[in-house]
This record gives sequence, structure tokens and C-alpha cells, in this order.
Amino acid sequence: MQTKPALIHYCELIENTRVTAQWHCLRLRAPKLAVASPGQFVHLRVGSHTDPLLRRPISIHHADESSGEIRLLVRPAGAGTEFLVRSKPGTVFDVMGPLGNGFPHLNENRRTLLVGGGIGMAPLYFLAGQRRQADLPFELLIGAASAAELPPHDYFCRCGFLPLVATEDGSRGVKGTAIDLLEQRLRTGGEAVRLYACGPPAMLSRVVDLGRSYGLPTHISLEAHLACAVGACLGCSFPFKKNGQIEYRRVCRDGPVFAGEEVYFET
Amino acid sequence: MQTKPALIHYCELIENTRVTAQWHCLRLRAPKLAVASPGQFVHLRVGSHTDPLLRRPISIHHADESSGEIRLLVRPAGAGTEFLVRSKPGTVFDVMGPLGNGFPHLNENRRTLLVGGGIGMAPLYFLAGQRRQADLPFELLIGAASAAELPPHDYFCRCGFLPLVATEDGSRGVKGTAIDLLEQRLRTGGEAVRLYACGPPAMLSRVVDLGRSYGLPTHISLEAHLACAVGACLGCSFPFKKNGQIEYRRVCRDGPVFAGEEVYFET
Amino acid sequence: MKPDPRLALNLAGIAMTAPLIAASGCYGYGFDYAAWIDPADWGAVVVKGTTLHPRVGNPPPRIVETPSGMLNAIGLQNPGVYYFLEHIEPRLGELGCPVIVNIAGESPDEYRQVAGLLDSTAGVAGLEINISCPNVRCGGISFGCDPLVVEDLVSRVREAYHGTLMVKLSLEAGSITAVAEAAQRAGADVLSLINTIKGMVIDVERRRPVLGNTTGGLSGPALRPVAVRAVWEVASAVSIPVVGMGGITCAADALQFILAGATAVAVGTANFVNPLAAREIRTGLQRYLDLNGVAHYSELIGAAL
Amino acid sequence: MKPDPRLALNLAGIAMTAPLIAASGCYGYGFDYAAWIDPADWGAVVVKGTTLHPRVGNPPPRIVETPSGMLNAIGLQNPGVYYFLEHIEPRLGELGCPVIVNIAGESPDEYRQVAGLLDSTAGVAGLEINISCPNVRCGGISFGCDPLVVEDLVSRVREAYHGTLMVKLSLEAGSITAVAEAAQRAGADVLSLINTIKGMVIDVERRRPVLGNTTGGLSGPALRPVAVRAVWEVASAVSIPVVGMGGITCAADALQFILAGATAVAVGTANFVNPLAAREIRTGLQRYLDLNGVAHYSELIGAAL
Ligand SMILES: Cc1cc2nc3c(=O)[nH]c(=O)nc-3n(C[C@H](O)[C@H](O)[C@H](O)COP(=O)(O)OP(=O)(O)OC[C@H]3O[C@@H](n4cnc5c(N)ncnc54)[C@H](O)[C@@H]3O)c2cc1C
Ligand SMILES: Cc1cc2nc3c(=O)[nH]c(=O)nc-3n(C[C@H](O)[C@H](O)[C@H](O)COP(=O)(O)OP(=O)(O)OC[C@H]3O[C@@H](n4cnc5c(N)ncnc54)[C@H](O)[C@@H]3O)c2cc1C
Ligand SMILES: Cc1cc2nc3c(=O)[nH]c(=O)nc-3n(C[C@H](O)[C@H](O)[C@H](O)COP(=O)(O)O)c2cc1C
Ligand SMILES: Cc1cc2nc3c(=O)[nH]c(=O)nc-3n(C[C@H](O)[C@H](O)[C@H](O)COP(=O)(O)O)c2cc1C
Ligand code: FES
Ligand code: FES
Repeated sequence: MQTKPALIHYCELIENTRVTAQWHCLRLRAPKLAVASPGQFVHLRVGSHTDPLLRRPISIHHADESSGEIRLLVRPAGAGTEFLVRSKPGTVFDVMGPLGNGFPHLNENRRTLLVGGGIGMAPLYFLAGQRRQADLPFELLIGAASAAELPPHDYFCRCGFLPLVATEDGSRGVKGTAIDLLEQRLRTGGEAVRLYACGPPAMLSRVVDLGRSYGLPTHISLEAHLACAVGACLGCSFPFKKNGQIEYRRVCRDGPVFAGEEVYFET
Repeated sequence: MQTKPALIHYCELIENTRVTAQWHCLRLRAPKLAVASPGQFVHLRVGSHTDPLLRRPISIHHADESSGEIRLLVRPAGAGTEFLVRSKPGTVFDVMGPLGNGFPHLNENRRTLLVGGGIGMAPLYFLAGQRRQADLPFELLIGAASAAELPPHDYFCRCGFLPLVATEDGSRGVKGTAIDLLEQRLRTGGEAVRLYACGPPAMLSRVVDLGRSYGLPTHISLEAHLACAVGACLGCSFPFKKNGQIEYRRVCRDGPVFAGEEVYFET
Repeated sequence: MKPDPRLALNLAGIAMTAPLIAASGCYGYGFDYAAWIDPADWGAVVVKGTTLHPRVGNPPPRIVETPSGMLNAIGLQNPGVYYFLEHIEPRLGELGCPVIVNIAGESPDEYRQVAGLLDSTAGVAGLEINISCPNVRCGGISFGCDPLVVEDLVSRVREAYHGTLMVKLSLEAGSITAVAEAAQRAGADVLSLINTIKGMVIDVERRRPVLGNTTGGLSGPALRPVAVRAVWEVASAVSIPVVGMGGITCAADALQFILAGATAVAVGTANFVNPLAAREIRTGLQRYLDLNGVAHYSELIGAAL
Repeated sequence: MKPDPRLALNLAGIAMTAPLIAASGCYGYGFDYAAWIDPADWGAVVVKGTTLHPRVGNPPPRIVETPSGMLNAIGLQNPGVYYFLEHIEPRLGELGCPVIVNIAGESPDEYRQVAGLLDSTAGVAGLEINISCPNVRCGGISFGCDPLVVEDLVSRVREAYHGTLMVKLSLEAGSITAVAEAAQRAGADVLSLINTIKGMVIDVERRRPVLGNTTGGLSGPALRPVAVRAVWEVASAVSIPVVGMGGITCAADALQFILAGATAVAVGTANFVNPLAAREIRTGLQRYLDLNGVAHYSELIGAAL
């Protein structure tokens, strides 16, 4: 029997910082997970009893091989995410990962647009950092309801980039949605070559439409309720259209990142 | 509608101290519960999800009206008690109580013997303290497997009494069980008037037998798996023999303290 | 609590201030919690299963916790209907809300007799016929699985009893809708479901079942999705009102049953965890009506079908 | 893991290193976890339900969590038996443990056809006939509730298939023991139980069922006490071996089923929570045998009856 890589990692929480009115950034000691690439995720146990039962998927928000650390950005939505944001440093999490395909990291030296809606910015922040390090051009566009739901400026500064921001109430950046911002940047920002996006389905569907109009390929990260997270249970299937036929693909294993053009958004 | 006393109390954990190899003493701010009498218990939620589901009953180990505090002595036995012993000061517990009848507190100025087997000492410590304060004579007899399973001397000193101790391995006090110790004290300790006991069923059954032989009334505190803890569900019934017929009484409401002579110990 | 007209209902003749019922076997005769909690927080209370003759019940242990649930095997311990009529029924008025008596018997005739004795008693607003208890032969599931047996049994009780008649269904019938339809045909005014499902826990150290009775009935949140589905099926099949229960702990849980077709809900196990459940669910329902601009909760009945 | 002879068994012709099976639908075709975990940690793997024709499956959401459990409504998504034979079966040897194929059909004849196609294929050690899936008409519970229907269906499959034949039972039959006996009469070598129980969760904000399919099957620890009871009843009624499942998460849970009469156990949902379950349960069983001085686990089968 050859030795196989571990699927489960026991990772100590080093720091838990509130970065918006609601979101927390969790820094974990996780040397084996720090090799992950943007768009991949981890799947965490959220308690030691049978309720809550299933693990919860969280995107890798940042990974640093040299320090052996990863960061997660968590928005409390229910029992599982609340368990995470309430955890104290020193807690050891039971973490599966890294999972999923991740964003294709293309070395194109051309402008790409990264669009994050709400907590969907988490994996794009990681992708942005990677492009920044490789000195590849990009713009990170982020939408939120209001300034209170966005991390402060210096959250991004330390990675050497600043996002363009849209808030629905106009309390920071452009007044409008991430889509409004994207339209603006497509119209006025010079030639773009590719769109990456993560956020609510309605937003993703609009990103794909815009990509189509501008003839740009889109790479979108989908969400679904996950059980196994490795492709075994077919619980996370999302519809795709192939030759006019619906077929289901697994968000956890075939994705979470898909070519936007192939996704079938029900209307 | 007249106002009724509250059944649920939200009590802050002030201090959580390990007092034996395993047991923890939890000090709670609980002014409304501090009126409780020895032998009564509280019924605590042990988590905020549905597993573990039911509350867990714990005897009141000490109650002090003046400070508005109560203490619980907890032996980790499973998920519920482990939740309690792992809780950090500042945690607010959801506590039902005070519940149950408690030990009859008789002002007899005659020697009574209080027999605690293992964690069963918890409520007897409270009773002993009460008798000490009222300057009524008593002996507290405690049995355990070994010294490591007993609180240290000064745990008792500060209440102004010292228990007589039996350990099965002889590592502290008399070598033997609480029953061996009781037999010895009955034989040699001068006239006793009444026995109080709490501990495993086999021990209680022996205490009742000894009470019968010596013509002494026994008051024993029983345990059962509880659900409602107020007498509504009949889940905690324990068999009694009345006129040769089995009848069931509710540990939570009719007890947990019963006249030992009436309990039907199956053999 | 101040009654909210948006929650009031008349359940086949029983006027209730809210569609919230304390489930049988989980609230005694209504008095056990009364030192602390107003029983009228409920729209109605269903009291412990009552039989013709007194029953001592099953040997302990009678309960054991399971993941998000519990098994019970009380064995219908009760002092019998005569004792009930003499000592308990006269006091039921104190509770301040309608009382429904859950009844069981060892034969259809015993059911009929108990029902007849409870007919037109002042303290009793209605009966719930338990044909779905998994723990005893008496009142047992044996009566509740076959539509023909159910129709016969309910018809006999119907003849003897003139108040509101509720029939409590089990999921263990081959077809719960066939049993529901049979009960409706036989004259039931209301159906209530679900009763517990038979389960078992083994103590692996002792290598013996934990419960004195070997098996017991599963209740609590573990059961909830199965109960919601059963209510949805039954409410779609019958025209009489349905009382839904099984694992309800909060207003959102209660709403699931109402949206699935229940006219009212009952709460059992959750009382043990949170004795303030009735009050909190009531408040939670009010908040939902507020937030969603619903004029009366009945607009929600079956809205998810 | 080093095989422990105290755990080895032959399940009606299938040699297994331990009485531990990956449950159908929860372990794909055995390859999904294989990058990290040795499939041979299991005594055998049951692969996803396979049908004559490919099936796209149900619309999402397909899963929803419930208290200590989950509902699934996958809808038997699978590429069909021909694809299976061409692309998957030839690779099954890589898994390093026996593989059992779970089959379903829209008619008894479809079951027979699928079974015939899988007969004497090298990679397949046995079949599990799914007559208890609550999520589809195909393979559905409709086949699994009536003893006569079951006897007919199993007989036909038995004629077409000469390897080890397992029949998977549902609790939703009126009488699970009657169905079990029918399957035994028709020539089943092994019975496996329980499949999921139909449930439903309603999203109270949207006032709609959460699942795309409206209902789904409940699995996980919530179900366990009911599953243990069913195994205990069936194992007492038949003479062929029983594979027990439903909510097993650890060695103690597995032992409950074995003590209730199961010759082996299967684990589904727990894999999602703890992908190391097979290995940990195996180790836990060994520790139990050590501590209790048991020479072979089979001494424990039915020991709590
Ligand atoms: C690949 C992937 C990456 C993700 N990355 C992040 C991240 O970086 N940060 C973050 O905060 N969240 C992320 N999520 C979402 C996160 O997993 C869910 O919010 C979480 O599982 C909800 O669990 P809960 O117990 O907190 O809430 P629950 O009580 O389970 O659910 C709360 C609400 O969220 C819905 N919900 C539950 N699970 C999901 C899900 N998987 N997708 C969409 N809705 C769901 C429920 O239906 C409910 O309405 C990601 C999800 C996926 C699939
Ligand atoms: C009136 C009363 C007073 C009590 N006082 C104390 C006390 O002061 N300190 C203390 O540490 N414990 C006390 N107990 C016992 C305590 O309630 C149980 O140990 C606890 O409920 C076990 O829960 P768990 O989740 O930790 O373990 P579980 O996992 O639920 O159970 C662990 C083991 O304990 C058994 N068990 C569970 N509940 C009970 C019970 N109620 N009685 C007996 N065995 C049980 C189980 O069968 C199992 O073998 C008291 C019990 C009663 C009824
Ligand atoms: C301890 C206990 C005792 C019960 N006794 C009865 C009974 O006497 N008659 C009856 O019809 N149902 C009885 N039930 C079933 C409940 O009324 C209810 O149908 C079931 O528990 C499901 O609801 P729950 O999950 O809210 O508890 C009992 C349930 C419990 C937990
Ligand atoms: C996601 C999922 C898919 C399943 N698919 C199948 C299937 O295709 N065929 C089948 O017979 N059982 C299927 N089952 C049922 C399981 O094999 C098992 O009987 C059930 O889940 C109970 O076991 P558990 O609680 O350990 O999961 C499935 C269960 C789950 C959770
Ligand atoms: S979550 Fe199991 S296949 Fe995706
Ligand atoms: S625990 Fe309910 S009556 Fe005692």
C-alpha cells in the first residue's frame, strides 16, 4: 500500500478577527493546506456532536506556504458558521481539504476582472493576491449592501492591492451593485480578457450574460449544499446544459469553478 | 394571572475548579436558586443544539443565600457532564430549579450518619454543612475507589467539618467501601438515630438493609434518567412496594429522596 | 399571555387561543408545570393516555436519549378512568385552557367504554384516540395499522362520544393515508400525527437493550422531517383538520407543519428541554405574522403544498 | 490496515476482511475517496444505484440537513448499466475489496435485465436489490412494501443472477418482517436494512419545500434507534444473514447492530462527516474484542436478543 496524502488535517486556530460588522477572518496553522490554490475550499466539522451533523464548506481566503498558514473569511449564516466565528484561538479544527478545482490561473499578461458579491469576495481576494505577486494585471470588484459589510481599506493594502467597491446604499465606493460596477469597468476600463466571479447565483448569472455580450470567457464559483465534498454522494449537483440536454455536475468535485457559459441558470 | 416563580434561571459560571482527578466544582451566580435545600437538584441544558438534547440533572452541592451562589460537583460521565466541566467562567447556563423534595431536615439533636458513595457525596456535603451550621451532630462517611477520586482535605475544612473516608485500595482513610465504613460506625460509633445516603443503587440497597437491622430510618436519594424533571412524563419511575404490589414513583418529583424502607430494589 | 386574535381558532368545536397543543404524555394532567408556568400558554392540553383500568406501566429504565431524540416506554402508566373522573376531571377547569383526554384500550370495546364514561364531562373538551402507541399491546399500534380495524374502532367510539373526536395516527401503518381516510369515514373530527416510532438502543457494555421494555418510541427533533412529510401526505388526503407533531421546538418548526397542512400543532419532547416552549412559539408565530403581514395564521395552513 | 482474523467473515460467498460495508450512494463507485483513503479499509463497498438506462437525477437542492440527520433526493442519478460495464466495472479491481452493485428498475423486468447483465462479471461480487428508495418511482418503495410483489421481483432477479444476492429493505413496509420473509423465500442470500425514510423540510421564508424533489430520504444518526429495532426484528425472523445500517458513526454504534443480530454493518452518512470512519470503526471493534476477550466478532451477533 502506497502512502496517500491525508484528507483530514487538525488545524489550530491562531487568530480570529472580526473584519466587518459580521464577518470574521480565521487564521489557521495548516501547513498541508497552505499549498492550495485560489478557488479551492476546505470542509470543516462544526462541533463534536451529531447536531450540526454535516461539515461546512469554506473557501480558502488566503494561503501562505512559507508560514504554513491559511485564512478563511466567514459570514455567520447559521449554526455552523456561528460555531466557526465564535471559536477561540487555540481551538483545533477538523479540516478536510484542499478540495475542488480552483480558478484556472492563467499567466496571461492581460487585464482580468475579478467580481465578488458579498462573502463571494473571499476566494477572489486570494486570486487577486496571486496575480499581484505574479505581477499580472487585474481589477478586483466588490459589491456589498453597505460599507459596514466590507472589510476596511487596510485589509487589502497589506496585500498590495485595493479593490473597486460598490455599495447598494452608496456608503462606500460607487452606489450600486457589483454588476453595476462590472458594467462600468467593461464599458470604460479598457480591454478585458477574462472574468472571474463568486457570489449569489443571480449575480453570477448576470456576470455570465455580460461575459457573453462582451465575448469574454467567465469562470464562476458556484455554491451548493455539500455533504461528502469529494464527489461521492451526488448531493451538490448543479444543472448544466450540454447539447440542449440538462446534465448535472458536482459542485464539490467538478467545481466549484465552472466555465460560466455552460452553467444552466434556471430563471 | 398571578405571577409565578420562574422555572428557568440564567446563571453565570463564576468559577470552575477541578477538585479530584476527574470531578469539577462549578460555582454559579444564582440568587433564586440559592434558597434550595440539601437533596434538591437543578436540571441544566448542556448545549444549544439538539444533540445532546435533554437536560442533565445535577444535585445542588452547596447553596449560599447571602452570596446568591450555588455550587455543583460534577463527575464527567458523557457528553452532557463533559460540556459542564469544560465550560469557562463567564458561560451562562440555562438552569431549571430548584427541583425535587430534598432531604428531610430534622432538627433532632442526635447523631445522624450521612453516607456518600462516589459523586453521591455531592448533596450530602450540603446537608452536612447545614447540620454543621445548626450545630446538630452528624458524621459524613464517604467512599471512593482511591484517594485520587476524592477532594482534598481542605475542600471540607473550609465548611468546618471533615468526612470519614473509605477507599477501596486503602490509599486514603479506611480500606474498604462506604458500606464497610458505615457498618463500622454503626457498630462502634455510639447510638445513631437516622441514615441519609446517596450513591449507586447497590450501595443504597445495603444502606437500607443496615438501617433495617439497626432499626434506623433511612433517607436515600435515587438516580434515574430524567426527561421533564417536574413529574409530567413518568420517565423516571422507580419501583416501590406497597402492600405487596409494585408501584412506580417519580424520582424527579416524588423524590429524589425517599424513605429507604419503601424502595423496591430488584435483585 | 394576552390572546392574539390572529392565532385564535376553533378546532372542530374546541375554541383555542392559539394553534398550540401540549402533546399527550408530555404534560401530565397539566398541573405539573403549573407552579411555574401558566398552562393557558397553550391553546389546549392533551393529558396522559387514560385506560379503563389503572396501569402500573413498564419497568425502568423508561427513557433513553438518542441523537436529537429520545425513546420512551412509559407503558401508559395511569390511574384509570374512574380515578380520573373522581379526582382529576373536577380540577381541570383550573388549567384555564381546553383539555383533551388521550384514551387507549385493550379492545375496541374498552375504547368505547372509556369514551362513554368521558362523554359530556364538564372538564373534557374532546378525546384523542391513541391507536398508535408503540409500547404496549393496549392502545397499541396493532389497532392503528389496518384501515378496516381503525374504521371499526373509531365508529364504536364515535357512537359513545359526542364531543370533539381526534384520532392519533402512527407512521407505522403500511399506508398512513389509508388509515387517515378510514378514521375520517368513521366520523373522526380531527386527526393528530405522528405518534412515536418504535426504536431500540442497546447498551454495548451490558449487551442488553437499555430500556426495561426492550423497545420504546422515538420522539423529538430527529423525527421532525418524517412527521412533516406525514402531515403533508395526510392533509392532502383528508378534509378534516390535522394536528401536526413530532420534534417541534420553535416557531419555525411549528410553521413547517402548518405550511404542510396542519391546522394546529402539538409539542411534546421540547417541553422537557425548554419548558417555556409554548410561550416562545406563540411569540415567534406572532413575529412571523407581523413580518410577513399575515392577517390570520390560518392563511398559512397548507400554503407550501 | 492489517487484516484482523477476528473480524474476517464470508458473507454468503463474499469474503470480507471485516463486517464493514460502505453503504450505497454514499461512496460513489469507490474511487472518489481513493486519492486519500484506501477503499480496502472497508470489508466491501456497495456502489451507487445502477439502472438499465442512464438517469439524470433530481433537480437541486438534493440534500438538506435535519437534526442529527439529512434528507437526500439524488434520484438515482447514474450513467446506466451499459456505461457501468464498459467504463467502471473493469476498474473495480483497483479498489482492493469486494464490490457489490446496488440495482434498481422501473419494473420487475428491468431489475431482471440489469441483474442478468451483471451476472458473472469479474469485478462484481454481488448485487444489492434496492426496493426501498423513497425518492423515485424507479427502484422505489412501491416494490418494497408488499410481500407478494417482493417475492415475485426477487425470484426473477434470482433466476438471472448467480452471485450473492442481497435485498435492501425499507421500514415503510406495513410489516418489515413479512417482506423480509418473502425475500428469503424468493432466494435472497442476504438482507440489508434500513434504507432511508421519507421526510420533508419546508423553508418557512419561501413557504416551499427545500428539496427540488419535495421529499427526500432521512439518513444519519437520527434514524439509528429505529434501524437497530428493525434489524433486531428482522434478524429474529429470518435465517439468512442481515446487514444492518442507519446512522452508524463509530464502533459502539456498529456493535449495537451486531448485538441486535446483524452479521455485518454498512455506513453511509457518517462518511460525509468523518471520512476516516471505516478505519476508526475497525480499530474500535478490535479494541472491544480485546477488552472483552472475544475470540471472533461473530460471537456477538444477536447476543442482545
Ligand atoms: C464551495 C463553497 C465555498 C464557500 N465559501 C464560503 C466562505 O468563504 N465564507 C462563508 O462565509 N461561506 C462560504 N460558503 C457558504 C457556507 O458554506 C454556508 O454559509 C454554510 O455552510 C452555512 O451553514 P450554517 O450552519 O452556518 O447555516 P445553515 O443553518 O446550515 O444555513 C443557513 C442558510 O444558508 C443556507 N445554506 C446552507 N448551506 C449552504 C451552502 N452550502 N450554500 C448556500 N447556502 C447554504 C441554508 O439553506 C440556510 O438558508 C461556501 C459554500 C461553498 C459550497
Ligand atoms: C437527581 C439527580 C442528581 C444528580 N446529581 C449529580 C451530581 O451532583 N453530580 C454528577 O456528576 N452527576 C449527578 N447526577 C448524574 C448525572 O445526571 C448523570 O451522570 C448525567 O446525566 C449523565 O449525562 P452525560 O451526558 O454526561 O452522560 P450520558 O452519555 O448521558 O451517560 C453516561 C452514562 O451515564 C448513564 N446515565 C445517564 N443519565 C443518568 C442518570 N440520570 N442517572 C444515572 N445514570 C445515568 C448513562 O446510561 C451512561 O451509562 C445526578 C442524577 C440525578 C437523577
Ligand atoms: C414521555 C412520552 C410519553 C408519551 N405518552 C403518550 C401517550 O400516553 N399517548 C399518546 O398518544 N402519545 C404519547 N406520546 C407521544 C407524544 O404525544 C407525541 O406524539 C410524540 O412524542 C411526538 O411529538 P414530540 O416529538 O413533540 O415529542 C408520548 C411521548 C413521550 C415523549
Ligand atoms: C446521499 C445518499 C444517497 C443514497 N443512495 C442510495 C442508493 O442509490 N441506493 C440505495 O439502496 N440506498 C441509497 N442510500 C441509502 C444508504 O445506502 C443507507 O441505506 C442509508 O443512508 C442509511 O444509512 P446511513 O444512516 O449510514 O446513511 C443513499 C443515502 C444517501 C445519504
Ligand atoms: S457533496 Fe457529495 S458529490 Fe458533491
Ligand atoms: S423526569 Fe419526567 S416525571 Fe420524572
